[in-house]
Amino acid sequence: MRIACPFCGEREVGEFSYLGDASPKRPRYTVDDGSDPAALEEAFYDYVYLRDNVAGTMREYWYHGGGCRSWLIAERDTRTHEFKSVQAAPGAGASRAALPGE
Amino acid sequence: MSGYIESQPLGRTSAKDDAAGNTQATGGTQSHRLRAGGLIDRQAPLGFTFDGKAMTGYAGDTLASALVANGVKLVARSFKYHRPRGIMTAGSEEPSALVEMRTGARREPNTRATTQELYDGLVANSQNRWPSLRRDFMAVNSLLSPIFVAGFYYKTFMWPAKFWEKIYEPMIRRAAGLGKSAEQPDPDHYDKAWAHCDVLVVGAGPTGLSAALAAGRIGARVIVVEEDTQLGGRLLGDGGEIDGMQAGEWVRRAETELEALPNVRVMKRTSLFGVYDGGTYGALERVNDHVPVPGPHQVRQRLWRIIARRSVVAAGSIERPIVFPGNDRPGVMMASAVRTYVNRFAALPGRQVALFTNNDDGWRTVEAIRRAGGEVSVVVDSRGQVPVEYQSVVKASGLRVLSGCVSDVKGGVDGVRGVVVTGADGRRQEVAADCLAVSGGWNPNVGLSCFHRGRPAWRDDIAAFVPGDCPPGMRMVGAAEGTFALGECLRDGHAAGVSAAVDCGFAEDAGSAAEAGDEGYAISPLWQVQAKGKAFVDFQHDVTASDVTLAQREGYESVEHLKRYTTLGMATDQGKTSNINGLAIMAATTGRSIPETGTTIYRSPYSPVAIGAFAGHNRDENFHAWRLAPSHHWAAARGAVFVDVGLWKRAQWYPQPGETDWLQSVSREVTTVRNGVGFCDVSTLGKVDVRGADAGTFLDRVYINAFSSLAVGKARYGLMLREDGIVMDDGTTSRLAEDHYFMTTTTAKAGPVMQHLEFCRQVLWPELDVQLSSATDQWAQFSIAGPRTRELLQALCDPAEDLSNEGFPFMGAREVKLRGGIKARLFRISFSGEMAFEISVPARFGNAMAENLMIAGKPFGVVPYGTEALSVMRIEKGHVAGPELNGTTTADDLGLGKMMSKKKDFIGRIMAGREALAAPDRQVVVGIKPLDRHRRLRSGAHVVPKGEKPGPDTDHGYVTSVCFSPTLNQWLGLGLVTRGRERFGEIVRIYDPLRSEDYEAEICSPVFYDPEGVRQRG
Amino acid sequence: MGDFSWTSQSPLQKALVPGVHGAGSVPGVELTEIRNILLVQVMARRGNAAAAARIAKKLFGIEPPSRPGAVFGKGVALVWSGPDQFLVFAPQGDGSLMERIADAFAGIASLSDQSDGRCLIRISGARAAQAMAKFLSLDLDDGVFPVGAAATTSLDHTAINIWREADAAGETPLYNLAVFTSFADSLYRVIADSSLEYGLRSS
Amino acid sequence: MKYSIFSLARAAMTGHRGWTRAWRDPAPKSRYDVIIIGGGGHGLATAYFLAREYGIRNVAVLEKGWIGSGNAGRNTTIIRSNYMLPGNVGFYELSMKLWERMEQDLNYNTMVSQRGIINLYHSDAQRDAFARRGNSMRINGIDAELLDAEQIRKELPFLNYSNPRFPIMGGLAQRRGGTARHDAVVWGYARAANDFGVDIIQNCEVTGFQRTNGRITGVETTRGPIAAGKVGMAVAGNTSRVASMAGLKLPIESHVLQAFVTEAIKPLIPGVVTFGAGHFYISQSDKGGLVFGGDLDGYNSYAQRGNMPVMEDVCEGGMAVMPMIGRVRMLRQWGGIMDMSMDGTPIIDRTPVDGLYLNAGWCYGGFKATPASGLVFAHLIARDEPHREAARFRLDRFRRGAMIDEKGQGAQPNLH
Repeated sequence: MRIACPFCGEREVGEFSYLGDASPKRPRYTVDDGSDPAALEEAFYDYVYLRDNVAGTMREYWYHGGGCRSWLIAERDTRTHEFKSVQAAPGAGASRAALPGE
Repeated sequence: MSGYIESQPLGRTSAKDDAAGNTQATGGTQSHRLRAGGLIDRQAPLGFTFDGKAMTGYAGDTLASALVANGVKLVARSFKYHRPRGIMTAGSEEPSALVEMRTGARREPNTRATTQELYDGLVANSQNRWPSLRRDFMAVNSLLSPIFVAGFYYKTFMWPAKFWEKIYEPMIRRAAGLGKSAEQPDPDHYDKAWAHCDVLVVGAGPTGLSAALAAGRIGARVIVVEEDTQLGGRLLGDGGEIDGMQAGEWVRRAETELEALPNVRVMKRTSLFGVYDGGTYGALERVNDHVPVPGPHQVRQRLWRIIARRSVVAAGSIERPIVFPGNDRPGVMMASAVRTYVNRFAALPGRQVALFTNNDDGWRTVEAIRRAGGEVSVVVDSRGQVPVEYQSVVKASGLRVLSGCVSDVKGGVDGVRGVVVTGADGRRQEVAADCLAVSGGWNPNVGLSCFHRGRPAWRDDIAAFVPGDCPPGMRMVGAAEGTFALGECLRDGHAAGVSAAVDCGFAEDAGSAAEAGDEGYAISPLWQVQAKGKAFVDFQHDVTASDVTLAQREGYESVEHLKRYTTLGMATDQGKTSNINGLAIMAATTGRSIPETGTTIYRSPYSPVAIGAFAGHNRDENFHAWRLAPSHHWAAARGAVFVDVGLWKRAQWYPQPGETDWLQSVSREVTTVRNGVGFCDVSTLGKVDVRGADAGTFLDRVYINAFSSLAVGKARYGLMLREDGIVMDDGTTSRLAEDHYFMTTTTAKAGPVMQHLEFCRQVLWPELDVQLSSATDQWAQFSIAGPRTRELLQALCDPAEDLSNEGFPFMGAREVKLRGGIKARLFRISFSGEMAFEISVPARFGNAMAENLMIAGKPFGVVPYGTEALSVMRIEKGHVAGPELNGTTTADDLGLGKMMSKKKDFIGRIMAGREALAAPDRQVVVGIKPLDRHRRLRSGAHVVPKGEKPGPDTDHGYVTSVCFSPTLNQWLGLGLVTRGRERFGEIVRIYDPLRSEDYEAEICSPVFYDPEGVRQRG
Repeated sequence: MGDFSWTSQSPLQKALVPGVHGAGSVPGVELTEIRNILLVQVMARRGNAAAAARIAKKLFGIEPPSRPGAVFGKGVALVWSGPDQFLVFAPQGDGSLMERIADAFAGIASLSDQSDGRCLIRISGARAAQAMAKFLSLDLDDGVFPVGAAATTSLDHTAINIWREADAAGETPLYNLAVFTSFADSLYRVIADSSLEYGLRSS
Repeated sequence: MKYSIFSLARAAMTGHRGWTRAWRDPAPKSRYDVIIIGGGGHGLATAYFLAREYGIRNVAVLEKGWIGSGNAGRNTTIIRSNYMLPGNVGFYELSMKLWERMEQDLNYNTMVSQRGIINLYHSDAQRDAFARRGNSMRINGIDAELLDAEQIRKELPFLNYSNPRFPIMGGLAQRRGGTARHDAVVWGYARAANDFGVDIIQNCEVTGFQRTNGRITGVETTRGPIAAGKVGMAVAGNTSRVASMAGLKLPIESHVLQAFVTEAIKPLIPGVVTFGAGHFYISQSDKGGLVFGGDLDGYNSYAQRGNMPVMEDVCEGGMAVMPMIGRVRMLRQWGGIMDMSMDGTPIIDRTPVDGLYLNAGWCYGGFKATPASGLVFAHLIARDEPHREAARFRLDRFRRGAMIDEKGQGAQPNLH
């Protein structure tokens, strides 16, 4: 399997490590912002544990740790292993992130 | 060698060569070697032995062709019935002629005689027989064959139950298997390499060569892989005419042109075995299998990962057998193989050859045999009429032609004696023959197109499967795609080469394809001859036509069930010659069509690959890379005992003269530190530079405790959780400047923590200005511990440095100057619980620092200590480490719950609050003291309440870490125990049935030594 | 007590045995350890990539690479090591260069001194690329990896930096490999073993 | 027809024409009391136990392809009960006990072979972890032995004892561990369930669920709708796909695990051996092939095939611990879709959807669990309460923080 790192170009899968589904977003909160603790726990439960696990195109995290140490967000078909797109995580490099994190 | 000129194709031989005496007795033992012709070098005779019998062959021979030339018919025994078997094919699809190559540590089972190049001194033996190939006792299985049908073992060997492991199975295991593997480590070397190209051409027959020439001429980077030792493919066996010249001449010119192109690389002796994602292809190069032993610094085989943007697969096709009784006798050979042995190897498989065919192509064999001086005793064509272009030949030569089928083969271990022909009219007659050439038509080699689970498509006109959807970037051409006319193959190959190159951005300008005739190929399929007797479908696994129908009868109808129930196609040839016949018979039995019946999944490797090749250099001590600490060589010189910790080699302890066991050494190291001073290389700890305006905020979010509030010049212990609330790692982090923190992690988690931090930085909080870099290898870091640490350091540091409690308080961190002018980072932190510092200097000074610490500490009796002493002291202090941070413990389990900040979000905070993680009955860290203080405590022993019977409900935890504390003169341990903190003082049972131990111990606070922490502040 | 001596060590002190090894009389691969180097990782602060590049230009007289590649100036090379990151590679010298770099980039880029964190192995020779094909998955074809090319990749599952310099004498290609110091002993073994069949001269 | 040497001999006289189908090929009825989705080992075993233990015989097993076409036919056939944590220990031992009487229960030779399994250790830390595990086993009445290097050398003389990296220090042995013939397990349960009247329906893919005010009342299939009192899912590998038809989102990912077999050779490796310092485990089949495997490829996949890096990684492990297999050739490689749960432990529970029952999350441990999985799942479906030995395999354990995490890797499936 080969992954086209947007910075380094196409590389062996062995240079990357995999984290999984990039769709769940870490809930944002500040302590004592009045949000219901149970709801917050539920939201984190979803984030940490529940997965769509699609048979088809999936948005997922890869880390080019054996290369430029950038976190990447790829779209890949889990039935064929074909990559549709590979993008850098918002915070890769030094550009000021327009949007907040994933 | 000018083999081609001599080994002419159909009907071009001179009267002289036609003399019946063409085969010669000279050339040593080679009774069936032709006097002239073939791509062999008669000037280079080679000696070899088979089953101890000395024979000779020539350079250019395979083991199989040499055996044919020596008139050897019986080569092997089959897997199940131990039937005598000979050589069936001349290629890598060979199901029968498997031998044990070489001896001793290089013994190699199941090698195909048909692909093994002959070399001088080659030693081969037959396998799966006892005591000898001719007289094999296991042939008794053949008598039991009425019972040993497909799946018989599922129906029996069940009573009495205990007999299975003791009697039945050992019996079966001994009988099963083919050759014997070596029992010593493989002495040969292997390596692996990468190659990159625009166009990968698989197979160098006419189609592949045509494709390679086209793509190469346009300028594409081309790699051609060919499993054979020579280019040419079927041309080597069948000759022919291309661009008005001998096929051999055309091949030679093509090879010369390809070699001249700098952008083309031709790899012979290289088999493509797999197709993987992203245009990755696996290939095996047999670098030195054609010599007795690889030369110095040479590898036996090399595994290639070829990265290609496009591939043109011209893998050719395989001639298929026909299923009829006796079709497995030694001397029954595929017609194309007969032609290959005659034309390429100048070896005559039989002097009196019968031919059984259902298609025109088989007829080419007639001329090959006759030209070689052999007699064609009969041609049996199931179609009932002679193909037009052969009618003149038949008339002229009075060739005996029968319309019908071969319904039995006479013969035994010595091979074929005759064939029984049943005519269309049902009349049976026997015809003498010492070899039967069979042609059931051609199966395109679709395998590679199916390795991404694609399914092939059926074509009625050629009665064969052709490639369906290919993997991305792959195109199948030529015979592999069902095109059999030479001219068409050349044109298709050319076109495929051009379009592949054009896909890679090259201009279309490759001239035109070579030209040759377009003789058609007509077949009317015949799969099975209905007649009495064992008719084999899978030759190696002894699967017969009746096994297939039995499977159907019992409901194992799906082709996958058929395969798994009868083992059809599961032999070392993966059914290359048997699968299609098997499912054709299944189709006939069920009344479904062949495409409806479908094929099994094709699985790589296309041809088997040695495990050693997949490992390459990474075996034995090179299995994984190793990491050495900066003072490694210094420690080694002092006789330190090392241990593998992850990839690191770490000094465990430093034995001294007179010490008889590790415990003595470790206790001495501990005692010296507790009473004087010692040092330990702790450079293996992960070190991360965390820089940037928001570094503090960033650390607040990854640690459970606060770091933005940490003053510059201070260090703090930090704990980080996984997002699921479980402890991930701990360490000390210092603030060296407003915008610069220096983090340390555990040795084991350095990598994962770095990855996690980058995730937080790049994915979770890109708005923060933080930069991370690993400094683990930059620094040689030593822990210096013991009451006299300060004195040692004063000797080492510039006199101007104030190391007093006031000038350098506990948890202080700053840069200092050392005598001799270099700078170091000094941290006043303690893992041992003693007055201690950690000092870092650039890694290049690792050995020097160790030396200097010895010098500076000499007056105070300094010793180096290893990881064992380190561990003893941390246990005495109740500091948690790996065994407690086991991936299932929470901060509170470790007694660190109070560190969790209530004021901020941090990784893991919310999930850590889940009910079961906050439950009062969790197992928490405690201290454990055996009542008998000299009773050795062992990690992994379990904790059971006193007086209770050990069982699931009384299993209250286990011992995580132990040590003998020379300080307290007793064995100590840490453990994870249910409600442990409420149970200090309780006497429990330490239960260790694995080591037959069972004794009592007291649960206590995990901090055994200096609980107030006076010493480290002193 | 007098001063202490601080002799520096090489991580290859055991692994690299100077001399000619392996097959043949004419070594196809040359391995040289480059000692006493200055290697600084420069990571632009958020929003300061351009500013960092300007400072580099001012300091070294060359633009740092914005994509994988190596730029060579007077006695210094700037080597791409990640998005908005580059390595400054120069002789160790008297340490004053490091101070100049630190002052120049203060507040604009974060620095990480890797002079001791990496071991620099130089590979050249007619068969160098063939040997490297055994331990690097990169396409080293001249058209793909010409002089001035650079990459961060893996060697035996370990991250390394590689960049290609002007060809050595005899037009044989010349590559620099910066490997982690603690791995150097192990990775040198891989590199040397891969070279033996072509003949190896090490120094 | 009863299978035995006698029936076999009798059949031989008539050229084996007397044998009948091992299981019927019925058309689906319009309604069943229980429908099991998935004709793998677990599904068929569930149907068998529903009929045998709980008297529920109006049962259909629906299989989208041919029975055993999923992980039942793609594993490395290892059976063992060397687990450590409460919830796992008892369950896998129940399974082991059922393996030990399987041939007699099913009258089908599934070749259960208790040649033993040895997990090698290479460090003190590993030894301690194995000691903890082995003691857990013994406390639960399961056989376990901690062997030192010398004992290992006696039993497995062919291992590489001169390797300076990760030297072999000993191993944890379970003598009752071993292997079984995976396809035979599928066919044996199919035949036995069939004899109880269970309908085994192949080439029948479930395409949706029928629901009446929330409750599952049947399934839509490629062979038409079928009504059911209760529906059980045993479709490991495709759990998320099927569950999503019922609107469920689960703590499961699908990953590919590769396995490999070599050409057949004469007996070389007695039992099952696992390498503790790398990803490699191996055994030898009765046919003679070395069956071996290692780690997951590591990325979500439904492709049922893997890539080269893992093949290399596994063979490197093999050549580190037993370099005498270097010249033995790999014959076939294949990949199974693992139902990876978030703690490495299965889920056997009711679902939030009334009438729908879940048997999932087997990770790479499904084969050894086959008999017990069938029994406890049948119990759950029949009694609407978890079987005693599966009481902790609850779906809500992640929500509650009651994970059963033998490896301590947390919510990252590709690390389990």
